[in-house]
Amino acid sequence: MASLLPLVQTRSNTVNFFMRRSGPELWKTLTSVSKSGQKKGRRNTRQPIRPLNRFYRIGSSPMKVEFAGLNAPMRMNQDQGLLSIAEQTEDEIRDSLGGVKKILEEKDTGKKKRNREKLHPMERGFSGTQLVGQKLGAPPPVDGVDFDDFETYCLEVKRTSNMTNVFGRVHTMSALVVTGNGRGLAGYAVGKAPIHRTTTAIINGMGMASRKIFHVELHEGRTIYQDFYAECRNTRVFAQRRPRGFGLTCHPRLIKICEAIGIKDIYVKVEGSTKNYLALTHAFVTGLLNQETHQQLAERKGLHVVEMSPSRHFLPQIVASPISVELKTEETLEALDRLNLDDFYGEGRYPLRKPKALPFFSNLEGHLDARWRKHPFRNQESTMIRLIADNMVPRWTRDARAAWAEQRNERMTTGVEPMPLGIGLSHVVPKKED
Amino acid sequence: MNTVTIQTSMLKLKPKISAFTRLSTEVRQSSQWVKASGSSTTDDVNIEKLFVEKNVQKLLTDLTDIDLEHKVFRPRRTSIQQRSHFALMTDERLEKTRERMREEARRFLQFVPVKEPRQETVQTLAKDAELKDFDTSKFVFTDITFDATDQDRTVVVREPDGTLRTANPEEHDRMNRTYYQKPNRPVNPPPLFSDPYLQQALDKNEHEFVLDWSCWFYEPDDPAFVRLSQLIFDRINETNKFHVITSTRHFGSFVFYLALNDNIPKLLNYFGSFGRLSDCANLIRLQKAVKPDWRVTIAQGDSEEKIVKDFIKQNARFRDQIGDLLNFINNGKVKQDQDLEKQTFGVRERVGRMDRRKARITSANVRGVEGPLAELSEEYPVKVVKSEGSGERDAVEKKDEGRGKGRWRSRDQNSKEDKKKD
Amino acid sequence: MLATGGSIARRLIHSSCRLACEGKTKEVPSPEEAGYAYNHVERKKGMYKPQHSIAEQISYMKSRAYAEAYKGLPIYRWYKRNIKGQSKLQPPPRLFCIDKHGRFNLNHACPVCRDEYLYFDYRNPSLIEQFLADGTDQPIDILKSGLCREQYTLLRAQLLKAREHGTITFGVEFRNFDYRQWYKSWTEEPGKPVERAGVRLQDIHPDPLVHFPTFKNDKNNDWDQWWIRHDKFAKKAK
Amino acid sequence: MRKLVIPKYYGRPSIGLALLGCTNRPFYHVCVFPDRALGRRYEGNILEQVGTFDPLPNQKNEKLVALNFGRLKYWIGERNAHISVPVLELLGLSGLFPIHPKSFIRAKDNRALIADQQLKTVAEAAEAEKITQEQDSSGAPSTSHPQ
Repeated sequence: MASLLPLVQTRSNTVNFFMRRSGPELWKTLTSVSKSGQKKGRRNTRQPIRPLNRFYRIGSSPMKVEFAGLNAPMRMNQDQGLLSIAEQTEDEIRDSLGGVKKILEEKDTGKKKRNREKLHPMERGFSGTQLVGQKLGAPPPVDGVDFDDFETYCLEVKRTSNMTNVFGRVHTMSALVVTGNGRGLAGYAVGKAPIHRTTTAIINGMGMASRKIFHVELHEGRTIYQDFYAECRNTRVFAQRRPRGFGLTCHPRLIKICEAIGIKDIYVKVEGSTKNYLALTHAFVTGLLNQETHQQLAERKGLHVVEMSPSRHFLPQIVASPISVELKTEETLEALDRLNLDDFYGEGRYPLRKPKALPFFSNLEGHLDARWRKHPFRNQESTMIRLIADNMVPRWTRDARAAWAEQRNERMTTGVEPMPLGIGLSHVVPKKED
Repeated sequence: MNTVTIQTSMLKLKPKISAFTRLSTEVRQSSQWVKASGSSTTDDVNIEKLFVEKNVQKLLTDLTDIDLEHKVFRPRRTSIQQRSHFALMTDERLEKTRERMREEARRFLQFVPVKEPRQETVQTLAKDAELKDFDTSKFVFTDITFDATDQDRTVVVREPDGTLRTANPEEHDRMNRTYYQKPNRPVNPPPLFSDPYLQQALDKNEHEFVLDWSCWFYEPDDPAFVRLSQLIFDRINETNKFHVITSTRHFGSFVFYLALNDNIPKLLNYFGSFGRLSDCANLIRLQKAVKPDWRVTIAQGDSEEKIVKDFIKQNARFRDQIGDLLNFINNGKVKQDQDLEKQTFGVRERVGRMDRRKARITSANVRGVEGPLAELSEEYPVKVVKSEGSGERDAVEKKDEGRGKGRWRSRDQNSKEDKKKD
Repeated sequence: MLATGGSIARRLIHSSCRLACEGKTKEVPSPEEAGYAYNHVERKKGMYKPQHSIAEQISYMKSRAYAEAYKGLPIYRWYKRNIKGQSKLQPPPRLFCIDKHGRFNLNHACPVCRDEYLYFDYRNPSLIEQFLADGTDQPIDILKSGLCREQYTLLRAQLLKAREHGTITFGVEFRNFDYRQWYKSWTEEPGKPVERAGVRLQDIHPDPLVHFPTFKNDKNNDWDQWWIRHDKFAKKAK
Repeated sequence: MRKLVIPKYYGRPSIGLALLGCTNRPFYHVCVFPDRALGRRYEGNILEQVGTFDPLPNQKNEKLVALNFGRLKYWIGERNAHISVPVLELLGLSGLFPIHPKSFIRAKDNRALIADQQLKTVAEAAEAEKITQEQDSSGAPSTSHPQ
C-alpha cells in the first residue's frame, strides 16, 4: 500500500548503506556472471532475481503499525506518537497471514499450463507424458488411398546427431512409426525432422509407413502359423504360437506392433540387444513374412497338413492339402519329411524350456518345518469353495461366517436340531439360573 | 483290564453279509430293467446273463457305429491347456493313424455294464433294545482295510434305537465317495442328476455328458444310476433324439433296454429313415434274441430285407410309428443327410467357439462351386495357376530345406533347388 | 512464517479426516444416503454396489451398452492394475474391492466389481466362460485376470456350481470297466485302459523312427594302423 | 517332560482317540500310541492311524466312523494293544466287540433325560391350559372372547 504523501528526503548525501546502492545494482552482486563464465555455461547457475517489491511494502508487517508519513497521514497535533497500532479484526489477521501464499498461487495458474486431458491407463503409452506408444490415429490418405481403419503407434523418438564441417554437430529427430489395420496389413518406417520437431518427425514417419505396407497371413486371424526364429544385427527374436485368449506376452514395443498387425495371442522371447527398436521390428517382421500358411506348406511339400488338437484327443484332421502339386505317396516321400514339422522352423534352434528351479530353501530344515505346520490346512481352499458353491455362506467374510455359525448355534439351542452329544463330546452343562 | 475275549461276532457276520447281497439278486422275480407294462410275458429273465451273451454283445457292437468326428472325439473341454499340433502326412500314413484312432475309439465305446440294481432292503445284524436312544444320531462304520474294493467294502449302521444293520446302497456308495475321493466325484450327487437341471441339460442335447458323468459318479449296480439311465433312455425315445446317443458307449445299454421292453419301432424308424437296413435287421435279431417268442423265428440265411418285412407283417400295431421305414422299403426314399448334420450340431461341445471353418478347398472342389470362385465358376472355366511369387524365393534365405543345412548354403545349390521345383 | 502456516493447516486437516473415518465405520450410512455406484459414476469409493437379478445381468450382457463398453473382448482385457513396471512382477492381488457392508472400498475396483450388473453366477455361464482358459474348464491365473481374491474365489465357486448344474459341460474322466468284476461268467481280459483327460501327444502319435545315413567325417580311418606307423616313426626319430 | 524312548521296545501299545481339528470343531483319529504313559495327542507320538471318528453329525444326522479292521485286529491280537474306553465303545457299536457297559449307561441316562423333558413339557402344557381357562372364566363376562 503506497504511502499517501510524497516523501521528500531533505538530505541527499546521508551516509546510509541502504541508500548508497539501488535495488537492481544490489541484485547484480548476486547474479552477475563474467563473460568467460557465460561461455562456460554458468549463466543460469546463479539464483534468479526475486521481485521483492511485489510482496513486501516497507513498513507493512503482520501487526498493522501506522507510521506517520509512511503508511499513515502525518498528523498535525503532536500529542500522539509517530507510531500507532491499528486494531485488526479476526479475519483480517487470517487474510494477512496467508497473503503471500495467495499471491504465489495466483501467480502459478498464470503460467501457460498444457491442458492435457487425463488418458486412460491403457492408452497412456510408454511414459505417460510423451507421444511414444500412444495411439496416433490414421495416417493421411495417399493419392486416393485412405487408411481410415488404420492405427499408428510411435515406437521411438530419439535425437540423432551428425558432425558436419559447416554447422558442426547437427541434431535431427528420428521417429520409428508402425501403422496397421489390425487384420494383417501393417507398415513401419523411420521419419526424420530437424531438431525439436518431434511431431513433424512422427508425421513424416506416418507418411512413409503408409507407403511401405506388407501383408501377414495370420492363423485363425489371431496368431502366427509356426514358431519362428529371426535375427537382425544383434537382436534375436524367438516367437511361438499360443492358443486363443493367451494374450500378448512379449517386448512392450512388440506388443504395439502386434496390435497394429492384429496378432492377439503370441509369446516372443527377445535376446541380444532389446533397446534397438528398429532392429527388433525388422527381425520380427522378417520372421512374420517368412511364415507359411498351411496351404503354401502343403503346396511346397506335396503332403496333407494335418491338425491334431488336444480337445479332440489329438484326432488328425486335414487342414490343407496340395492343389496344384500332386500328393506324394509313402514311397516317393523323402526321409526328411517324416520328421517332426516343428523342428524345421527354428534354424536348428529349439525354444529353451528350462524346468522351474526349486528355490534354494526347498529342503532346508526351516522350510520343511513350515510345510509340516501348513500340512493340516491344505484342504481349506477347496472347503471354502465347496461351502460357497453349496451357498452355505453368501461371501467368505468373517461376518457372514459368524452369522452362519450363529444361526446354526441358535437352531440347536432352541431345539430345532438335536444338540450333538455322545462319545468324544463334552457334556452340555445347562446354565445355572441363579 | 480283563483280557477282552475277542468275540468275532463281526468276523462271523462279515462273510455272511457279502453272501446276502449277492444271493438276493437271483431270487427277484421281475428285474428293474423290464417295465411290467410293456412286456407281454412276465417270466423271470436274467438280464445280466442275457447281456453278457456272445451274440447279444456282437449285435450291440454292430449296432453302435463309430463316428470319430462328431461323437467319440468331439471337441471337449480338457483340464490342461495345450497347443494343437500340426504334422505332414501322406494318405497312407493318415489312414493308418485314423485306423489306430478308430481302434482306440472302439475301446472308448466299451459298454456300461447293465446290472440288476442292488437290494434296497437291509439286513439287521444285531438288535440291542437296551441301547435305545444311546445317541441322537446314527453311527456309520466303514471298513477302510487296504485290500477292500469299492464293491465289497462293508459299511454298517448303528441306529439310535440300537439295531445294527448293513447300509443301504445309497449310504454304501456315499461312504465310498467320502473316504475314497476321485476328481469330479463329490460326496452328494450333483443336482444335474435330479430333475429341473436334468431336463434343462437334456433340452441342450447334452445326454452323452450327463450319462458319462453318471457312469463315472455312480456304480453300475446302483439303484439311483439304474433309475437315472432309464429315465434318460425313455426321454430320448420319446423325443426321437437318437442322433444324440448313437456311437457313444451308452448306445449298447440303450438299445438293450429298448429291446427288453420291446418299444423299438421308433429306433427302427430312425434307422429306416437313413436307409440302414443292416442295422434294422440287427435290431430285430436283437429283439428276437432278447424275447425268444417261438412263433416267429429267424432262419439263418434270411436276407435283411426279408427279416424286416416279416417283422413289419407280424407287428402290425407298430405300423403308424415306422412311417419312414415303410416308405424307404416301398419306394426307397431316404431322408436327406443334412438334417443329421443339423441335429448333431446341438451336440457339439460349446468349447470356446464353434469351428465355423468353411468347407476346405481341396483339389477336388477348387474348380467347383464350393471353391474360391463360387458362382463365377459356372460361367467361366476355372484355371489353377501357381502365383509366380511363391514359385522361386527371392534372395532372402529360404526356409531351411535340405538336411542340417543352416543359412550358409552355397548360392548355386539354392538356384538348383528352385529349378527342380518349377 | 510461510512454513508454520502450512504445517498448522496440514495438522488441522489430518486430525479432522481421522475423526471422520472413525466416525464412518461406526455408523454405516444406508445405501440411499451413501448412494449407489452406477456404471457412469467415476468415483465409487464409499458408495454401495447395486443389486441386480440374474435376468437383468443376462439381458445386460446382450445389450448394446455392454457391446460398446467391452467391444467384444473379455471384460478383463479392459482393466489394467495401477502398478509400476511389468505385469510379470505384479504385487499380490488385493483382497476385496467391496467391504463387508457392500460398499466400494476404493475408486477403481476390479473388472467384475466395478460393473454394477456383473457378478459370477452359475445360471449365466457366458460370464464365467470369459475367465476360463480356452478349451479347458480351468480359470485363468488370478494375476492375469486382474480380479481381487474374493471375486476369484466366487469365480471358482460358481464354476464348480455351474459344472454340477450342467450349465458348463466338461470332459468327464473315462471309466474303464473290468467286466469280470461285474459278471461272474465273463472271462475275457479287459483291454488296455483308455484315458481321456491329461493325455499327451507322444502317447498317441509317437514320433516315427527315421533312419538316416550316418554322416561320419573320419570314414575308413583305421586308428590302430595309425599308431603302428607312429611308433615306427618315433623309434626312428630317437 | 516327555521321556525319550524307543517305541519298539517300550511298554504296551494303546489304541485311543487323538483329538485333531480346531476349537469348536473336534475331529478324532483312532490311532495307536506307543504307551499310555507317553501322552496322546502329540502327532509325533502316533505309531499308526487305524481310523477316524467325526463326533459331530453331518447333514443326514450321521456320525461317520472309519475303522481299518485288518490293522486293528493285528494290533489287538498280535501286539496285545490296550484299548481306550471310547474306542471300546465304538468297536462295541460297530459289532466287532460286545457292547461296552458305558454305552448302556449312556443310553439309560439319555432315556431318563428324555423322560423328564417330556414330563416338563406335559406339565407346562397343563399350566398353560389352566391359565387360559382362568382367563376364560374371569375374562368372559367383561371382555370379548379372545380369538
